[in-house]
Amino acid sequence: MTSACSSTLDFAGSPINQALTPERKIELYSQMVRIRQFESTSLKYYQGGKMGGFLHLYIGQEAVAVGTISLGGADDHFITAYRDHGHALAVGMGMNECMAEMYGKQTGCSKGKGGSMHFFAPDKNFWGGHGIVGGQTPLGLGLAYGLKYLGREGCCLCYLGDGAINQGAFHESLNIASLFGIPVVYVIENNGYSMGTSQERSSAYNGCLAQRAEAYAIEWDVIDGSNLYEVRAKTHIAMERARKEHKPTVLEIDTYRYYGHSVADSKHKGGYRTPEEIENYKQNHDPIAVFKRLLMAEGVLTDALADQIKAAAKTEAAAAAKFADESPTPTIADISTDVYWESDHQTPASKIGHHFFND
Amino acid sequence: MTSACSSTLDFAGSPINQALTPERKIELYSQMVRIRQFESTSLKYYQGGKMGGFLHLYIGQEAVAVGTISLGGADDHFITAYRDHGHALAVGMGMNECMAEMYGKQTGCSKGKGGSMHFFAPDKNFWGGHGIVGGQTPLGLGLAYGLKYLGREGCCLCYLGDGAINQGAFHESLNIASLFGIPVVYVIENNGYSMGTSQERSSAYNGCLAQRAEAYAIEWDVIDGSNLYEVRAKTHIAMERARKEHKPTVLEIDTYRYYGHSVADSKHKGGYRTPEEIENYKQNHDPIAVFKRLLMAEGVLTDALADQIKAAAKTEAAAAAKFADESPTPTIADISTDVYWESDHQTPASKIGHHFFND
Amino acid sequence: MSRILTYREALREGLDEELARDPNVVIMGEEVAQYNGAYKVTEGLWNKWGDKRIVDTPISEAGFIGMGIGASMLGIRPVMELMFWSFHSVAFDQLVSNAACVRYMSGGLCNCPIVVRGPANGGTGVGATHSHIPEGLFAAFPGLKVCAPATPADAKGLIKAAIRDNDPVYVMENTLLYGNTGEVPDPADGDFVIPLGLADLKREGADVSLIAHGRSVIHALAAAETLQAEHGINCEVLDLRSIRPLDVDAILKTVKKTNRVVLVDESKPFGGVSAMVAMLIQEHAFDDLDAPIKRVCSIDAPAIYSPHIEHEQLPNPRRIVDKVLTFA
Amino acid sequence: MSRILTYREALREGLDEELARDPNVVIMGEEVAQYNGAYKVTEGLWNKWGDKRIVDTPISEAGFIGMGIGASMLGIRPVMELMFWSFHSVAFDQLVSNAACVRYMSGGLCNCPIVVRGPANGGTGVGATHSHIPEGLFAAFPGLKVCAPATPADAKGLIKAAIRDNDPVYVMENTLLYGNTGEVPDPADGDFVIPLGLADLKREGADVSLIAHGRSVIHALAAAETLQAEHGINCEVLDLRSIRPLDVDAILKTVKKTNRVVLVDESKPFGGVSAMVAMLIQEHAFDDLDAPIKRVCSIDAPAIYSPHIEHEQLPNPRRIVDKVLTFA
Ligand SMILES: Cc1ncc(C[n+]2csc(CCOP(=O)(O)OP(=O)(O)O)c2C)c(N)n1
Ligand SMILES: Cc1ncc(C[n+]2csc(CCOP(=O)(O)OP(=O)(O)O)c2C)c(N)n1
Ligand SMILES: [Mg+2]
Ligand SMILES: [Mg+2]
Repeated sequence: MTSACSSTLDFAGSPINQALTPERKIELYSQMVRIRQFESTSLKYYQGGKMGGFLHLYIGQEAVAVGTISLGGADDHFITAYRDHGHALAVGMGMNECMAEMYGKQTGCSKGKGGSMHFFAPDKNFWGGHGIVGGQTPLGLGLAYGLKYLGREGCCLCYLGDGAINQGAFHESLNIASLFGIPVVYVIENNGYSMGTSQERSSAYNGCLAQRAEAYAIEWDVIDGSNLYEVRAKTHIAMERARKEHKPTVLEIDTYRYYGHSVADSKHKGGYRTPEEIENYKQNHDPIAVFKRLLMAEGVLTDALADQIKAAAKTEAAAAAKFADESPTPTIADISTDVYWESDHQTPASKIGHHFFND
Repeated sequence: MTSACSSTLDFAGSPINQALTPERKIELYSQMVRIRQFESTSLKYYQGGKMGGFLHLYIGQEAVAVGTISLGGADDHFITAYRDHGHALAVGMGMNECMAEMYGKQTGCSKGKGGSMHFFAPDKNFWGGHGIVGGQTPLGLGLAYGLKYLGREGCCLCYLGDGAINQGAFHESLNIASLFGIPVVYVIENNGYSMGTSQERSSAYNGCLAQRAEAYAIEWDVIDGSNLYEVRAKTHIAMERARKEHKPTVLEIDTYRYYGHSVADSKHKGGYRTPEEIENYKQNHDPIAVFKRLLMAEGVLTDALADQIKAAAKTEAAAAAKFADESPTPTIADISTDVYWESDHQTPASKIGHHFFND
Repeated sequence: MSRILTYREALREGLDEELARDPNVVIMGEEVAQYNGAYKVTEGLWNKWGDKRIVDTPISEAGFIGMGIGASMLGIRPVMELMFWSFHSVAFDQLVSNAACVRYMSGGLCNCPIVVRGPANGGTGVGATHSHIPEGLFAAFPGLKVCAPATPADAKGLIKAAIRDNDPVYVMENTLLYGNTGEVPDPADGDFVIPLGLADLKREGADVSLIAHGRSVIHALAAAETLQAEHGINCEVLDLRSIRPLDVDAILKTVKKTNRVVLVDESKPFGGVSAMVAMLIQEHAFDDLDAPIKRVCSIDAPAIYSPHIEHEQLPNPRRIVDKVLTFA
Repeated sequence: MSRILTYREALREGLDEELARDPNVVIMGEEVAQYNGAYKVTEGLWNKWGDKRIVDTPISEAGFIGMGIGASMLGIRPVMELMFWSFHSVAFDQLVSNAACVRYMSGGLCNCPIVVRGPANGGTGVGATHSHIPEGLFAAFPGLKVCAPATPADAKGLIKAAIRDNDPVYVMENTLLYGNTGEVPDPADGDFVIPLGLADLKREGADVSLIAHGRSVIHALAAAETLQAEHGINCEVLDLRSIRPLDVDAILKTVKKTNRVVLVDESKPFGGVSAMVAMLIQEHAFDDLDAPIKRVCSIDAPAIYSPHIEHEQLPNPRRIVDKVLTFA
């Protein structure tokens, strides 16, 4: 969905995009393709009974994670909700540990303890993967607070859905972010729906969702999420505002999910969304197709290379599924680790008193 | 404090004030005086050790409760925070049951179970008295929802402080109020401080606090709380919008408290507020003095009558203190009533299984 | 005459009957109306009852549960769905400060006839934050009532009792039971309500008492069969059904009969419902116990995701059998 | 050498020492800086340490506690004041889903070295919503640690241990103890830290064990004196100090010595810390008990306001004496 607020400037020409080498552009394109292939493969094996719980696919939204995260430097951090596979791969997590996590294996990024909604890679500045709607928004504030406290010139990108904006904790976070001058950028990934509820049925607002930021004297912008260049150009401004001026921003990135809320959502096609609406997005706003057209026009990408990238991603995802399948499952003993740092590290503190109460 | 947003129209001439008879004007004046005398008396006996817990005085803010509540009809309801004595008297509660409540006596409005922060009179459409900051805001939404559900043409006035606007539950309530078309009027009693924190140190905002309503496409207004006519004129518009159109409003009423946050607050004078600031308000914005001047100019009130009203209020408050003092204290058995409706009414349901677990 | 219904259908039938009975009953929650409910408990109700009675809310649990509580003070009887009971964490103030205390703080002037319902269990591969087990947590607050049905009939009977009750009642359902089937009396045979506070002896036995609630009852029954068949141990299974009010008499009765107790409770072992039941038994039936009361709870860690292992963290028939055998 | 300090001063000294020791320790909360704290625990710290280390927050508990948790993952060590622990209700998700679960759900990749502290008690005439007693509630969540000091020395030693601990620690103080005085070791004599998980035998005795924590310890000690003087009953008083980790060995040791137990616990009786302690005792010291474990808890209702009666709802020396005498 493109928003009325969003314009059609030449984002490819903005300095931050001009600075991209052809190699880097291909890399960004590849990342989007890898996310999509990873997820298609996940879907296949989810349906094959290899995973538990929910599977929230990111397909259709790839330019948001890839575009925004591509702007991250050493001191920029990321945190998101449960629809986290795209962000995880975009920060550089491997398909193996991600797939293995969904398979609930010891080799998973969270040792099979978190599952699809809870991917983490602090070494890559990625702090999850959070299942409680809106719950990540004060945490993202805290990461950004920490950066400022430590005197690092960085920011935190904190993602949330269009439905999540109605959680109180988000508003508390916005007030504090503005009041304290916290370098956090809230990215509303507006895919138009929270489960089966359209944006109109869940939120009251003026103009657009991001405009709620005005209530807290916070800058905001709306972005067409099908265009990776636009995502980068506008997000860069917000990130610089955070890093240099310690000022927060709320960005609303209009996007779309092709699949249901989770795989269990059978009503997403023909129920609360028309097949035409879905088809229109796929045909006219698909972020991978849009970027492909741009890169082909630039002479950076060819059909052959695109096919090769896709095939490689598919192979990589299949290999990840194999890796996950062959990995060992957690043991009963594993249930009891990672509860307390002190216990895991067998510190003196961990040896005083009972920490666990199993009969 | 008068806000920049607030203008100086002739509110006395607005129809809702024109409709006031001289008797009714005297009654409103008397109500403000009664609140102030009630509270002065409370302070005296609080300091005399007659009460427990906190005492949050309303003195300085009287025109807010009296002005807004004077507009209430049979189907209009009220709910507020812990600074609730003014609202309680304004809805028509007696000084006796209010004073006795603070004394922790059986004859208190809440049988001595709630205390100063928890006055209730559902028979007068007054639903408390709530101690958790912001906690009353979804409840007020619910009262208004209930009115609409039951098909009654009424609204709920829900009061909160300038510090309370930063509780998430309030924002959730605003979104729902706008989305569902709920006849609730949120009244921010902006006395400039939340405990020792000034408005500027607790809230980020554009223009004024009430303007946060725009984020939810809700109407808002700012009111000079020292002028009872203005309070009535502007609140009436909001209440009519709620009753007739089922639309919420956020009102910010600028006001001031003469005393500390609670009686325990020793820093309110010379700490976080200058003595000059306090003195200025008392001299130039005291709601009782302002209304007195207006009524004297109108020829409705004389100095003699004003003195008489004050003396009567003082006597009434002293009698209430005597009543409270002489009332019986709750017994140990009283601790265990009013927990469950079913138990209090000895229904069949209350006799099945253990409801209480005292050893 | 009774019919075979799923637990989900039984709940729905209970809701539907109460919607018909009392025009002030209103169902609200995320996706309960147009989407038919995340777990389809409310399927068809919006079609039948329309926008006024079946209300979709934004993802604002504090907001809409607080709204329901406020409305209940005026006489509305909201039945609010938490998509997962785990989301209690974002509406905790409403659940324990407003609902539990408003009657008391007003000296009995305010009533709060609400129901909050939804699934409250682990075992569905959704990780720690979605798998809290809050029966014991809420039962600890005087002013609240809590029940946890294990069968379709109990689900229907208890949801109806909850809706009619004039106090706040929190109904803890279980996603893993929604599809289970069982006999439910025919509405034609009369109004079917199971009072809160009444335990149900789901299996008679002489040797050991298994006391459980919710899905643990099903596990206890399975374990009892194994113990009978393979070890000749005859277990009695008491289903608490209601946690508060609690049928202390039924608990003491089975203890006096068997003199040996295993409590089965999906809660984490620090506290939970079972620590309280143990406290009551040792206090009131001290001399009837031949051995310490034992428990099968969840293994003491946040809920693990891995579908390969999560059922080992929870009580299950094998763990119950093993625990009973330690009496030998 | 030790000095006489108030409980409040002891806490403040502990905070001050840790602020000096580790530049990543930051104190935040409502009114903690410029106002010197609602209960003056942080008095003078803002003057000394300034805006960066002592941070006033808006009345947004979910927001600022979540912020502290996020910052802690990056290595900051926030010590967050809840003006009342009762306000946990508006930050419950942060307290039990983020802090308790983030380490687990990340397979050990995230650490959460936070402290949340503040008064957690009834008895101050502020009514039900401000008088929740949440020790047992939070101890029930694996991943969390909870302590409740009863004396100035314990307050200092435990707050310092809490700040150095790499896991989330919730320190439950008590407004009615802030002014109490007691000996606290001199900093010149070395770093004074009391490890979490270590109970303290506050009084030796032979006849009955009184097991308590927080202010109930003070009541237990007073009751013990009366019982000795007036009834010749010699009570042992064990102060748990830390609820999780819990010193189960010390509990069992005193039970084995006296064979009679009264648990004193300000919690409401359904659950609480004491139901868990009773469960552990009957499980691990079944044969050492000469009588059922008894409890003195708060009377089972929301907290009453009336200053004339509220101390009757709470454990107090008289109620403890009466309970001990029922053993006769
Ligand atoms: C507090 C809370 N309430 C409800 C849910 C259940 N839930 C999970 S995702 C979701 C919809 C969120 O929609 P949105 O924020 O738009 O994100 P999207 O799924 O579109 O990415 C809901 C209701 C939850 N996880 N947490
Ligand atoms: C959730 C919560 N946090 C903190 C408090 C403590 N507290 C009580 S009143 C108050 C200040 C509120 O200020 P404001 O909303 O401006 O109202 P005012 O006192 O000025 O009427 C605070 C921090 C509380 N009662 N509840
Ligand atoms: Mg969405
Ligand atoms: Mg204020």
